[in-house]
Amino acid sequence: MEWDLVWFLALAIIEIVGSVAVVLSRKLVHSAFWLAVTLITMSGIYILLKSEFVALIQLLVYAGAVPILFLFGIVLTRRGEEE
Amino acid sequence: MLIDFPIISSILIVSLLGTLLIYLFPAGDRGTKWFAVLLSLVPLALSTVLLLGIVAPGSVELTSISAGGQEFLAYEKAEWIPQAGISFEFGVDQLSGPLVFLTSLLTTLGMIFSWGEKHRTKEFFAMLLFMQATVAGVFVSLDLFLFFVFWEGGLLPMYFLIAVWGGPKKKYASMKFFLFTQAASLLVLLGILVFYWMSGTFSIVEILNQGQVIPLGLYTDLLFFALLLGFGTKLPMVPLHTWLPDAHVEAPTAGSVLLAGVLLKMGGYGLIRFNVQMLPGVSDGLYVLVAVIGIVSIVYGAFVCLAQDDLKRLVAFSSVSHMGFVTLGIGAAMLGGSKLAMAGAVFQLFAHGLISAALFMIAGALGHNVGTRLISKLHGAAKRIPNTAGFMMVAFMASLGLPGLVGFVAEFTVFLGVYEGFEAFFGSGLWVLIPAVAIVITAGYYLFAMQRAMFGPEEEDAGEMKDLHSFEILPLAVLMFFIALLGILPYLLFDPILGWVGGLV
Amino acid sequence: MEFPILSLLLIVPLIGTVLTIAGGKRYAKWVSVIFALISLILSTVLVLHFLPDSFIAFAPDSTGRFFAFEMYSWAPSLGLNYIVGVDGLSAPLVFLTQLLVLMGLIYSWKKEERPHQFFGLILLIGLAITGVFISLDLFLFFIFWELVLIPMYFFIAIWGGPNRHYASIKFLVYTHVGSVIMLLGIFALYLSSGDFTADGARTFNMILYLEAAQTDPLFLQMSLQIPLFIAFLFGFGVKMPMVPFHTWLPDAHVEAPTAGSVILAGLLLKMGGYGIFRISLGILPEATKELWWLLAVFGIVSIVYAAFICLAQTDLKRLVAYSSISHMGFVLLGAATMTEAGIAGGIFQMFNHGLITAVLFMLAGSVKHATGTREIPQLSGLAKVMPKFSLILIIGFFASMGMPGLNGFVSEFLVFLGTYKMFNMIEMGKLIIIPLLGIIVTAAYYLWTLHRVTLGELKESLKNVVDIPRHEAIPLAILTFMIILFGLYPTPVLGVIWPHAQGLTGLLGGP
Amino acid sequence: MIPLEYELALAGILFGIGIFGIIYRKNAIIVLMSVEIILNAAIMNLVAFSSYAINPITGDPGGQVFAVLAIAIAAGEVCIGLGIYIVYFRSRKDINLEEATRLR
Amino acid sequence: MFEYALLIVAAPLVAFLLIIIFGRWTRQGGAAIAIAALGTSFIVSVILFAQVLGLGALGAPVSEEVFKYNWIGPIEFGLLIDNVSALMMVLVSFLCLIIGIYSLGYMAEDKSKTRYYAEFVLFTAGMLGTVSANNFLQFLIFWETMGLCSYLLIGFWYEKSEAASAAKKAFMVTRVGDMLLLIGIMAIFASLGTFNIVEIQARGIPAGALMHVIPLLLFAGAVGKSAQFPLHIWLPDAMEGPTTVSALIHAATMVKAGVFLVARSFPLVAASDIASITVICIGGFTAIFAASMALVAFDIKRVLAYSTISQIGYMILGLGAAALLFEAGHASHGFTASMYHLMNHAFFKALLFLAAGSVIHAVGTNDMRVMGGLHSKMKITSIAMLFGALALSGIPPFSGFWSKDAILHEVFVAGEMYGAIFTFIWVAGVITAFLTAFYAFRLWFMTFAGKTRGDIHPHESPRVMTYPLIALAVFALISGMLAVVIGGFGHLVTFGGTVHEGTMELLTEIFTSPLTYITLFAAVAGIGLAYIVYCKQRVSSEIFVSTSVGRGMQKLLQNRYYLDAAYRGFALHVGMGIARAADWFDRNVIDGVVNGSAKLGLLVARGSDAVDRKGVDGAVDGIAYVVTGSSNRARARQTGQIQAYIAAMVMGMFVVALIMLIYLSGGW
Repeated sequence: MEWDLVWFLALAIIEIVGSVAVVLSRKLVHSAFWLAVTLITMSGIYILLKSEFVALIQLLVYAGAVPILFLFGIVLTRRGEEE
Repeated sequence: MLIDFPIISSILIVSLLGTLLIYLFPAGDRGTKWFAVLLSLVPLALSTVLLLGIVAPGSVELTSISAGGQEFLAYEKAEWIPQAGISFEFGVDQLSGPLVFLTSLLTTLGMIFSWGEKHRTKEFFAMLLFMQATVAGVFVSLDLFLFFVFWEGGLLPMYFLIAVWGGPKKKYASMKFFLFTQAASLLVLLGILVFYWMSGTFSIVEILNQGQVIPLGLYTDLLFFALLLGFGTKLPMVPLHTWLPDAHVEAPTAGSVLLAGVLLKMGGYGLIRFNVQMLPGVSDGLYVLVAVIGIVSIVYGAFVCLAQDDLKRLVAFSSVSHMGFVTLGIGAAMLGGSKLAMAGAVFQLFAHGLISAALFMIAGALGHNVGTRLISKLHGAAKRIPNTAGFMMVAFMASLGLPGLVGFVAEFTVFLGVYEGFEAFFGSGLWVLIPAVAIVITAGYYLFAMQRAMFGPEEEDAGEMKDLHSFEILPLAVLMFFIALLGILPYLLFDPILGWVGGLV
Repeated sequence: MEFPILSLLLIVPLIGTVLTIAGGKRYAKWVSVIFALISLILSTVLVLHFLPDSFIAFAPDSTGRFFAFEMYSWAPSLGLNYIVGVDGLSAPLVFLTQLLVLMGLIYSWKKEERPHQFFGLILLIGLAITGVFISLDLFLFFIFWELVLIPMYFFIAIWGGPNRHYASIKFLVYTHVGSVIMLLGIFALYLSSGDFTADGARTFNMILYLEAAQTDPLFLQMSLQIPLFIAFLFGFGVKMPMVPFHTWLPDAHVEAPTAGSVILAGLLLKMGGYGIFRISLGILPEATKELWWLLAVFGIVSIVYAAFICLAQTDLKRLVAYSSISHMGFVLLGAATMTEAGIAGGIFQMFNHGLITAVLFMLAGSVKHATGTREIPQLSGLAKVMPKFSLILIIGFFASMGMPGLNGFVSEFLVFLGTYKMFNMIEMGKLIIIPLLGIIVTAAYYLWTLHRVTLGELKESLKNVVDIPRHEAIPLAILTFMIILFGLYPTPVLGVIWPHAQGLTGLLGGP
Repeated sequence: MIPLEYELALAGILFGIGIFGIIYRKNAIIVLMSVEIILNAAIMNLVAFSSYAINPITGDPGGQVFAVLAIAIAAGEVCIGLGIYIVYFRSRKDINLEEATRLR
Repeated sequence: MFEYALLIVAAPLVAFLLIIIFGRWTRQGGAAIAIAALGTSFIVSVILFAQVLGLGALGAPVSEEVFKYNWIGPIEFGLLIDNVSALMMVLVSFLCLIIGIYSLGYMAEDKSKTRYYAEFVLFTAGMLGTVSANNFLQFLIFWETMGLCSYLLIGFWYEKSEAASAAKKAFMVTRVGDMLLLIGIMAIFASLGTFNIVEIQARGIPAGALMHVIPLLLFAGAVGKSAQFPLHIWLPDAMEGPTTVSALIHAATMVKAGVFLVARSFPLVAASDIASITVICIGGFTAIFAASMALVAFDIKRVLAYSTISQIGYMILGLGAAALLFEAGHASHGFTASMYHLMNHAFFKALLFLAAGSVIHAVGTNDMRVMGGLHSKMKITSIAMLFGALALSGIPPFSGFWSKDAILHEVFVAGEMYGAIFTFIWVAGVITAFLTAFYAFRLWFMTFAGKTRGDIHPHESPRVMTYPLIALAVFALISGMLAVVIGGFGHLVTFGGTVHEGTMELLTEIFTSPLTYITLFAAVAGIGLAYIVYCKQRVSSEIFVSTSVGRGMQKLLQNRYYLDAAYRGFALHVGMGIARAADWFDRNVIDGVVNGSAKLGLLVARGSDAVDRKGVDGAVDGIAYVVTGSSNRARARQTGQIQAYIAAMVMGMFVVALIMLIYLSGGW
């Protein structure tokens, strides 16, 4: 068994669980967090694919900026008591 | 005396012109009737000449043309629709000549009889004249198309006679009459189409000259059958007769006279001209069918008569019965090659024309003068209306085939021929016993009617009854004269017919 | 005679239309009648040419098929020309058109609602229909064909009855769908026309098609002929109309004003029949030989089915409308026979039906004017108060019924003659019974109607009814006279038609 | 070496989850997040294909270039999307998508 | 050479026309014309008869056909003059003349005399034409003419409903026989190609079934006309007519036409043993059957009517026996005897009827129970009637004796040859003779003897009525003896011409035969019984009905063996039943089919209308509806929800992907 594959499967499981959690989370903040997890995991997969540059960009731009943006959005569109 | 004069077209033209001319009279003008009757004498005179030319060739000579071994007299031909090969082609022979005469005669007599008609007199007489033209046209046409034109044309005046001058159920009756006979006409049309297609011509003369136009086989049989239905409806034969009683009951007297006197004859004429003359040699089974239909019509019609109360209805059904003799005669003649049967059938056409006309006149007169035609309401009327009773007696006797009157000659010769024919075909002529039963039944219903209507004690509270007017007696007397004359001297007409039949059977 | 008579037949009504509409209400009827009369005279002259030993003769075209031939280039690059001419098929119809237009005008003499437009449109529609009959260029043909729809639409939409919007839209859309499918056929013809023209150029010239069909019936592939045939049949069938594409007709008739109905039934329907004979039979003979049964089946179904429906109608106009469908079935059946008699009968039936149905629609209009209703159950015993009306009704009904001595009989008889012959060829002669059946049903509904309308007790409400006025009686009398005339002496028309029928029969030569 | 099929399968699963999220959730922000997941799945495809391209050593850099571009655009898209939401929220006080039927 | 014979038939025919045209303007309603014509006929007949006899040279039959003319085609008409027809013509014209004269008195009060005389002379013409016809068709024509006149005359007083229905009954019943006769005649024509009687007699029917059928059919005609069992029922009812008519038509002449028919077709009957035996049986049975019914009748004319039937039964019986014997090679004595009886019966039965008429004229009723004791008041009538009764009973030297005896003798001979059955019939004949004598004198005694029972005021009839009675009475006395005097009736009428006897041989033969005495004894016994019961009244007539058998018998007889009721029931129930059924069938079934198909047509019409409105038009409207409707529905789908759009988009994507997948994978 190759280690690459083991890593990949592990990352893939996290990825899937994470994205499912994004979709199903009751609270928006949890979703945002799970989104971050997903995006970070994704950069791991990019590394496994030998695309280190992309992985870096993913980590910086996507995993870094996007969840933050979401959090802003969540805060800004929040009504009295958020579900 | 050679007559080289377009007699036939003159008959038709005079009648048709007369129809139009009558319309020029102001409504309610007394001259209308005179004009119509006098005008109708012209066709009558011309048809008498025709008749003379046929029954007494020595006295009057007519131009003739030979067709398939037979001769047509007073032959005329003129183009009409040349594209389709349709022309005005006229001629008469021993079959049609007497019928033309009968048509003219009954028209004149019917007009005289209707002298008292008050409702739309002008149109009434016009219709009678028109009827005369169309019916005579059927008999004289030697072009199939023309034949059909007149055939259908004959429906029109009759339809109006019933629909306008008819009794309470006139709508139903006239509709039924029209549709029934229209349906029959379609079968006739079909037959005409077949003839045209097979022979390439509409001319009866040419078709007869071509001999066996239609190759024998199933097809011919079907054609025969279709034509039988077509003409049989007009005849009428059981079970296609049901329009007749209704039509008669509702029709005015003159209408009934013409209906029974000549319109039915169109069916018989068609049967003989088409089914026999132009379509020889079909399966024997069909001739058996014709004969059986004849027998059924005779017996069935007679039985139904027995149960009638309305005199007109009775006479109507007796027509069904008597026209059965025509069918029977034709069937038997074709089965066993009996000339007498065929000649008898032809003669019956003429005889029944005279007799039924008289019968309907009497029934009509009862309706006008007494106010009822119901036998059960007339009892003991003879005392009050002796003339009516007397004429009724003679007419009944003629109709029930009393020897010495014209009906007997026809029925007897048919029976005789049927005996001959059945003997030749079935091996025994005694089958004739079956239709002969009708002789007894016929006597039964007439005598029963006579007894209940005219004899017996006088009804105390019977309303006023008027006897025949003189204008009613005259036509009846003329009819009686012919009935007796041809009963006593039948050879005047019968022998020419027999001679003609000789070339046919 | 070198004289652009056909062009005049188009120009005169056009001027008439313009002048009538421009002339205003006061002069409308006189102006329009005068122009219609001129057209009628011109068309009479035209028909005279075809009579044997006529003193009037028009120049034929190069093939000798068409007379009073005119041809002007229009768009040569597209093979588009202005070609007009008449032959035995179109001449009677042209005459009929002018006749009915004039009769329709006279009948509508007392029109009060926008008379100038009404009369103008009648002239215009006459022009368009004449154009259909005389144009020998497929494109021109189609232009006129479509042109007919417009005035007709306005007729119904402006002067129609209560349900006119539905009816007019239905009419327009329905027939337009038919036209469009036909247009596809025309284009297909045009596109494949390069194969047989001498110089290989595409053309709309109908004469060339007819000639090609004459010399080589297979000038179009069968794989093309058959769809073309069906496309044209659909176009013509809707117009004709044949069951089951007929439902626009009753609605259109019921709502249309009388003159509109007269023209609609008398002329518009004939366009379909004309197309069948001219294009389906004349240009696509091989397809016809294959698919004649389609015509026959549609014809027979139309005859019988519509006749039955008539029996159930209570509206006099609706009844006549359905009877039109039934009688136009004879045209189809006649065409299907591919025999001289059948084809001549079919063409003659168009002419006769034009006369008869015009009379019947006029009568339906008259009875509405006189009594205020066309509902048969509400009419009774009219013979007493409306003798003239009743007499003409009787003649009209009997003519329509096919009573010998009146013109309808001659054509129906000829159709039957041909049908029988053709059925016989395929050994099904007995089938002729089916269309014959239609005649009985026809007789039934007419007689029944006759009974109910003219005979019987006069209703209280109808006591004060007056007979038809003179302006209605005149056209009725003229048409009735022609019905009787052509019934007794059909040769003048039949003689014109017959050679054409012979030509078509020679081309088709049976199934 | 991870087989390409595994990559594609993962990408497909993510895509499906994303679609599910778009359709299922009513909250506009979660929808936007789902969109991000879908985009991720797509970008992963790009990267995967590029690394398995004709040259097994270097791969095809084109895919990685597009991936980077896509990431950049996705980030921008989120910005814009959230901006719209905010504007929308200001006018409607709600960003529940079921209520947002004015497109109709 | 007999051309003038045409005058015999023509005279009454001409008279008929003259009477119906001018009769109403002449006195006595044309009676003078009638009498003149009848007289002419009679005189010419006598001349003819004399000439025929003169030529015949005692017995050799003369036959000649005169005055032929073509009726139609192959059918010729003419007169056949031979011994039989000449004799019949004399007989008929004589009786007609006598009764015509009698009518002058009898009918003097009637209003419709013109009609009476017209019908009367027409009948005469018919009867004369029948007997002189040279062919069966002509025979049938005149035969039917008689039938018509019979009908008209029975129904002369048509305002009596009994008369009207009796007339109808007579015509109908005879019509049944006529129909069969017609068929028989046709069958003859079909097998021999001719109607000519002479030719038919000469050639005979070729062997085969028809050989038996034809004579039977002809005989059926005779049965109808001569009122033989089972078609006898009309004759008693026919007495509703004037008595003169009863005398002439229903006793003396017309009913004999049946006998005459059998005589004319004698060789045909003889050729078939079946036919001969049938004739004998019918004749014998009718004789005793009718006589039995005469026993209980109280209507004076009905008694005579039954008597007539019975006597004609004798004649038929004689002819049948003669036919049987003739075929076996014997001389045709029976033929002669029958014709002999025909003649005698004509005289005495006419006499009886006219006498009865005279009585009825006098007392105004037919019912014998109210008569009695008339002898003193109407001597001439009484004595004339006594002569008639004696003749009827067969008491020598009255005429009936001679001929009846000859017939019974012939039957006995047949019985000797053919066994018990004929002997039985002979015994029946003898019993009939007894019954005849009994009822004849029952009638006479009840009418003329004893005391008047009812309230009646009789007086003797006028001379115009009594003179004919006297004349006929004379004939009743002498007509039998005359034949004996000239050496047997065989000199006048035979068939085959082999009967030659002298007067003395004849008398010897008759009065030496024990058979004669048996018959005579029966007759005398009958008279004696009648004398005891009805004249002296030593024994009450109640004695006959004292036992239950007697009562039953009486009831049976008074109800005429229930045959009338049976026929009536048959006609009413079976005939009218069929008629009603046929009428019902016509009105309901045949017409029902017609009307039903009309309704069906209308139904189809409504149906197609509905289909057209809903179906075909619906399809058109439907297309429009589908277009607008589907766009409406599609619009409803556009919720404006982005998610929905996306969902749809995804679905679409799936579909596209699927298609691409399939496509790329190269098909399924």
